[in-house]
Amino acid sequence: GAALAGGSALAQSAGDPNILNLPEHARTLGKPVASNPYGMPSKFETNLLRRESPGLTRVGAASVAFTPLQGLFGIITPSGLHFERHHQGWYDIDPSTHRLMINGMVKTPKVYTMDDLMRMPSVSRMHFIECGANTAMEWGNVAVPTVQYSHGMLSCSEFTGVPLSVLLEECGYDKKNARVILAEGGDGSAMTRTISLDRALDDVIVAWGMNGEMLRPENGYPLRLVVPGVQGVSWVKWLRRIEVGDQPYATKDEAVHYIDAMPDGNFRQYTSIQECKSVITTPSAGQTLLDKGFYNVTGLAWSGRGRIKRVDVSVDGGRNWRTARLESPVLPKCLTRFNIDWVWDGSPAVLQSRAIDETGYVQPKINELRAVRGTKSIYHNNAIQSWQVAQSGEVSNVQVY
Amino acid sequence: GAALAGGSALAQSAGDPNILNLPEHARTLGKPVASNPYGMPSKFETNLLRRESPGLTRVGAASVAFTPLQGLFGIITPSGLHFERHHQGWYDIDPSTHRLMINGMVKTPKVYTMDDLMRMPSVSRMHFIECGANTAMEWGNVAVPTVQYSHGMLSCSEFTGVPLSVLLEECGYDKKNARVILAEGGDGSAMTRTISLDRALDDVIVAWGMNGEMLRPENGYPLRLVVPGVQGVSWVKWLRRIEVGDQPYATKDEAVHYIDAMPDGNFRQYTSIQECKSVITTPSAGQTLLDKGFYNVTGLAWSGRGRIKRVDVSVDGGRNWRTARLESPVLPKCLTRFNIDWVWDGSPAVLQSRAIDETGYVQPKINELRAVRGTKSIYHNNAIQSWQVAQSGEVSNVQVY
Amino acid sequence: APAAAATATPTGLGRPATAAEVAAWDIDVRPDFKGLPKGSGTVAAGQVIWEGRCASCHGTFGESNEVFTPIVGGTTADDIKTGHVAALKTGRQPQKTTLMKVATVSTLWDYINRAMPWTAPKSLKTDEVYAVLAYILNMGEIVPDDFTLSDQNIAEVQKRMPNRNGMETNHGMWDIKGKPDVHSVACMKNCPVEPGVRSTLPEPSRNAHGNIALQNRTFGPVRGADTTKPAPT
Amino acid sequence: APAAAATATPTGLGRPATAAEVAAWDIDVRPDFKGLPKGSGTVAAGQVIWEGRCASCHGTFGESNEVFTPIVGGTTADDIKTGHVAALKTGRQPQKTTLMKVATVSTLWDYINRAMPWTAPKSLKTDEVYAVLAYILNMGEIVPDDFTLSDQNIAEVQKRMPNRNGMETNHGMWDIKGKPDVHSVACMKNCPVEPGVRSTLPEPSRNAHGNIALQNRTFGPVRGADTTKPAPT
Ligand code: HEC
Ligand code: HEC
Ligand SMILES: [Ca+2]
Ligand SMILES: [Ca+2]
Ligand SMILES: [Ca+2]
Ligand SMILES: [Ca+2]
Ligand SMILES: [Ca+2]
Ligand SMILES: [Ca+2]
Ligand SMILES: [Co+2]
Ligand SMILES: [Co+2]
Repeated sequence: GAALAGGSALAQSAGDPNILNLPEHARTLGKPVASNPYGMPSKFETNLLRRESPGLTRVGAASVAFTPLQGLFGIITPSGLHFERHHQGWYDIDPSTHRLMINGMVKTPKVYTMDDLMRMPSVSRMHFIECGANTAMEWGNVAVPTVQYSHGMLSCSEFTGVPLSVLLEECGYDKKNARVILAEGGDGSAMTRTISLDRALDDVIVAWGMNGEMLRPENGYPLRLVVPGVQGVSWVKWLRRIEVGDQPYATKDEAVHYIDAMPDGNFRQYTSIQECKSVITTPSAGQTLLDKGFYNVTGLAWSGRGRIKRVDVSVDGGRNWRTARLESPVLPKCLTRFNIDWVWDGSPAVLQSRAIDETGYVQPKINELRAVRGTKSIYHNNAIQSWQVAQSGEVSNVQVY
Repeated sequence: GAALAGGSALAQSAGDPNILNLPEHARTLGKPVASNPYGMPSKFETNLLRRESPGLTRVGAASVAFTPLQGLFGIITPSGLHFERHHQGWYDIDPSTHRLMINGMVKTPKVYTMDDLMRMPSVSRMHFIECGANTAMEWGNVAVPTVQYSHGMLSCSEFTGVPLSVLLEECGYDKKNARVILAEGGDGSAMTRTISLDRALDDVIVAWGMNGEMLRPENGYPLRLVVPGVQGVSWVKWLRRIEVGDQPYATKDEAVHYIDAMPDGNFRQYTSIQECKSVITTPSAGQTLLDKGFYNVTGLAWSGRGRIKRVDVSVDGGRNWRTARLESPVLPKCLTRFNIDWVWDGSPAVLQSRAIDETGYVQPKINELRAVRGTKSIYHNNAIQSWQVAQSGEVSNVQVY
Repeated sequence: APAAAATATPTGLGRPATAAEVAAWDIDVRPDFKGLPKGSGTVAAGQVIWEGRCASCHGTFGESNEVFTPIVGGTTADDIKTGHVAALKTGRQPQKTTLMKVATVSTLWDYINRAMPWTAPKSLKTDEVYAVLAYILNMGEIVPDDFTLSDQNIAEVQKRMPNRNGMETNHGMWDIKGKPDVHSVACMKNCPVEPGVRSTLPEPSRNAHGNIALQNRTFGPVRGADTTKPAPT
Repeated sequence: APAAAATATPTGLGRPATAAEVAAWDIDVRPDFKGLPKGSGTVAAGQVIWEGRCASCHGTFGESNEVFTPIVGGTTADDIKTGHVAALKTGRQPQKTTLMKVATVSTLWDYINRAMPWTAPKSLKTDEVYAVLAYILNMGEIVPDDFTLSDQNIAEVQKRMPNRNGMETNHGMWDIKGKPDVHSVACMKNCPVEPGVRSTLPEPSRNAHGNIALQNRTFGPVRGADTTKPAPT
């Protein structure tokens, strides 16, 4: 790249030794097929891993491992790098022993095996999952060094499973009085979350498939709830039970956590929907540009209320904006990848992206968010993210608004 | 499932011990996050692997490992199970030493590093890749026991890279006289394929990303050509060079292989486009249904000429057909997942799927294909696949037309 | 995309759950105490359980933040009267304890019963859950030392929860068609921006997540910054 | 979806290739011999190379199918005249050799030069490629025993390639808008179907890929068939 960019030095020499001296792989026989019957990334890719944020949590089994968004492409998150958030650790559950129970306000409470469920009418859909606490550390001031830690509780996969509506219908849910469902996990925490019946009957999936194969153990194998547009904690993993009810359950993770601290000292409870948000993933904080010149600025946009309509990018800290290209597909409640050209002239710059969803909602600046919700909040920080490019080419996390 | 389906036995007993005796994972603390910084499938998933077809090829480094379609969901192929086809083995190439050269009918022949390429304007697109020899073994009679071997040279991923058109433009390709490009690999075989300029300027991508991360070594890390709709061998891996030319190159794999033997003794050369095709993946040959009753019949459809318009499914060997549900997204030159209800009454049945693409082309029966192309062909078998369900519930590979 | 359209055929799959099965798994307790099993436990009995099976993680007084945020602390007798924890507004106690936040006593009963102790969830007997919850409430001075918590009087205790009036649900984030609270506009040219950079990464945080150079590829459009060294100027 | 719309800005990335670089990598040889380097090799020299560096895999007479289909065989003097390999039509030789199929001698020169010997590709010198190709053509009786193949006479040899007239490109599978050759119709009800099952899996193939039970999940809507046992009836 940079070192060879001049070209004149090379034109005088015969050229790049990586071309002139044929590499070994051009002169030898490679490895046979199925050397790895289940393949893995290159040995040159080991820097991109799920990582914890030191000091964020005290114990690894009630913690987070963040997705390395700084090095990912497109919208599909490699399943091996899907972010992890457990409250009482993860398990690799034997599917032949796993059961799903549906009870509560239904005509017939039922039990399903994995055999039963996987015979049922299935759907496949691509959706993002974002933890309600994603970007929490940045509510007040800048706190973390890279997009992995600021936005890495975000992943996107193709999920396959049976629509919850089909199951509720077959159990004969009480159409007149039911208002909510409770989803319950089979793990130690037996994680429980209230979900509105409206969501449950819309696009919620009782899912076993993720990116073409079964869910990974860390993501709920063999069964999890997929609740498109709603914060990740509601996507109950190792799902064992759905109860139909007529009022919310105020479970620990909706009565003590995942509640939004407002300036007046009250909390908002049952804040579920992840509002429209975006972030530039490359270049992003902790990365250094190679040189002046052309760059592809790329990032992700998403909305819990539907499709992304537009993404604008600023390189001058929000004074002027240009509209980015959206890659297809643009799906509801799914990540959308955006790209835009940028020629860096070597002077300091501040990169920002701003998403607009199909409802017309515009991703806010952090000060606009704080003007309404104050500074004590933890969850649902969907503010515009700013990355400052120094003259050295090093990019860092800043707040500019 | 089956064993408990009656329910009456259970109603008399207290219930399923898997429910009544709380499983260990409900009573203990699970494992911490990032136990696997790069995650892997469950230990209960080890039956689904890439596998070779014994006797198909003589040496593993010039062979095929097939994708286990019988157990996959949706349209994204897990990268670890992407089919493999190498002609001189695979390598894990150091990206810092990898170069792409563009030469031939261009104003300025150029050299690009991975740094250069990954700075360029990028796109992300989902596309299927199918080997031209997929389903080759079935041209004459039934030969293989499962869909992994009959259709498993098929995968689908989200690819990220720079459009080849951008590179050709910047090198100043000869707009008047250029007709084709030659793509060349950096492996021992230095695989070369001629591609029409029309394709090259349309949606061909010089790609580094696959399903969110870098290409896997077996699939061309760090750079491969993505040639949507065209047979897999043209998607040159470990891509080192693109030459712009004015006539085809008749390389070994387009002059001795990947040519279609016609009944008159001639070969068709430069057959590139993968025509519209579909297959039911579950239930499929080598699988046994659990019991009578409801099943979700699911499969994949694709076309090298664009989008899938419709998929019909027959359970009586082609006498009567019903239109299946298509899952979103339905993208051009991409797998489309279809699903349809089926209640198995326990009597023998023959399952078939038939795809129609946006050009109106209807996937043919094997006898219709043979009526035109004869029985000596190897490549481009896109016939309707039949799976026979025996009274025992066992499904097997048959030809019915 | 309403998924119900997926099928018209009832599948007949699955089977009715037995009463014993529902009893084994249906353990949730709602704010109106639906689901709460009969039983009781004293503060004294709770103290024994707490000190034996909880304090190692949560501290003798529920004050520890070794494994999690503290459970007890930050509430006052006045809060018990108003049902609003004043410290939430004043910000006097920046670390919010469980008792400062929780509005519903059912939440604690339900959660302890399903998930605690952390390494042996669902190991407490019903009366033990009553007892240890009684003890937690006692540490928070919500119930007296001689209190026996039971299914009969828990509704009374609810009326003393310090933050029982602290929740609101009049927001737009439950309903997918809900009205957002923040309204930005998509200005494109010469937009108003406050001058300067308002916040930057504190120097000690630069390398607090390890060397970022090792968390990026060694090729491509950028390199990870070597955060073992100060940022170049 | 024309991708060219991706950008309007010339990136200026990459750099001009040097002449030596292009020479090092631009090794392709086209049917019209563009790209063919000057040089020559005799059948006799080729035999030495073949026997030393090729025959172990392809057989002394290019007849082996140990590692790949045979290279030589199945062509006749008459084929050399007509430029059509008759056996392709009659099907007399079911295993098609390289010389039966290949229409362009450039293909062989190009391929041997870039990829053979398999374990040491690109190790042959230019004259060695001429020589070993001369020997292959000699085994196929396309050139005489005393022949010297060179860049000067290769165009003459092309006129003797047995299947030089065996390719056609008048099909619809090169152009994305090409006309398909097979035209089916999407009948929906009471469609014509030939009676019976026309082909089934031969019994020895049932277990030839290993036990299929171990190639499917042990849960879900189906189980893999135990192919170590005959199919149940
Ligand atoms: C081995 C450590 C450990 C022990 C022992 C333990 N806990 Fe916990 N406790 C935790 C952790 C960790 C959490 C947070 C779990 C999470 O992230 O969801 C927690 C959460 C809680 C909470 C919820 C607090 C909040 O604000 O969310 C309560 C209440 C609680 N524990 C009570 C108890 C009681 C009662 C016992 C004993 C019967 C007990 N704990 C024993 C580790 C422990
Ligand atoms: C170690 C084994 C090995 C050696 C030695 C070897 N080959 Fe090959 N050869 C192969 C294999 C395997 C293939 C098929 C490669 C593929 O699948 O693309 C092949 C393919 C070929 C082909 C193409 C045949 C076709 O129909 O596609 C030619 C021509 C050929 N070899 C010539 C040679 C010559 C000339 C030499 C010696 C200079 C040689 N080979 C040495 C293994 C070998
Ligand atoms: Ca308020
Ligand atoms: Ca013909
Ligand atoms: Ca209940
Ligand atoms: Ca006390
Ligand atoms: Ca050339
Ligand atoms: Ca001879
Ligand atoms: Co969360
Ligand atoms: Co192929």
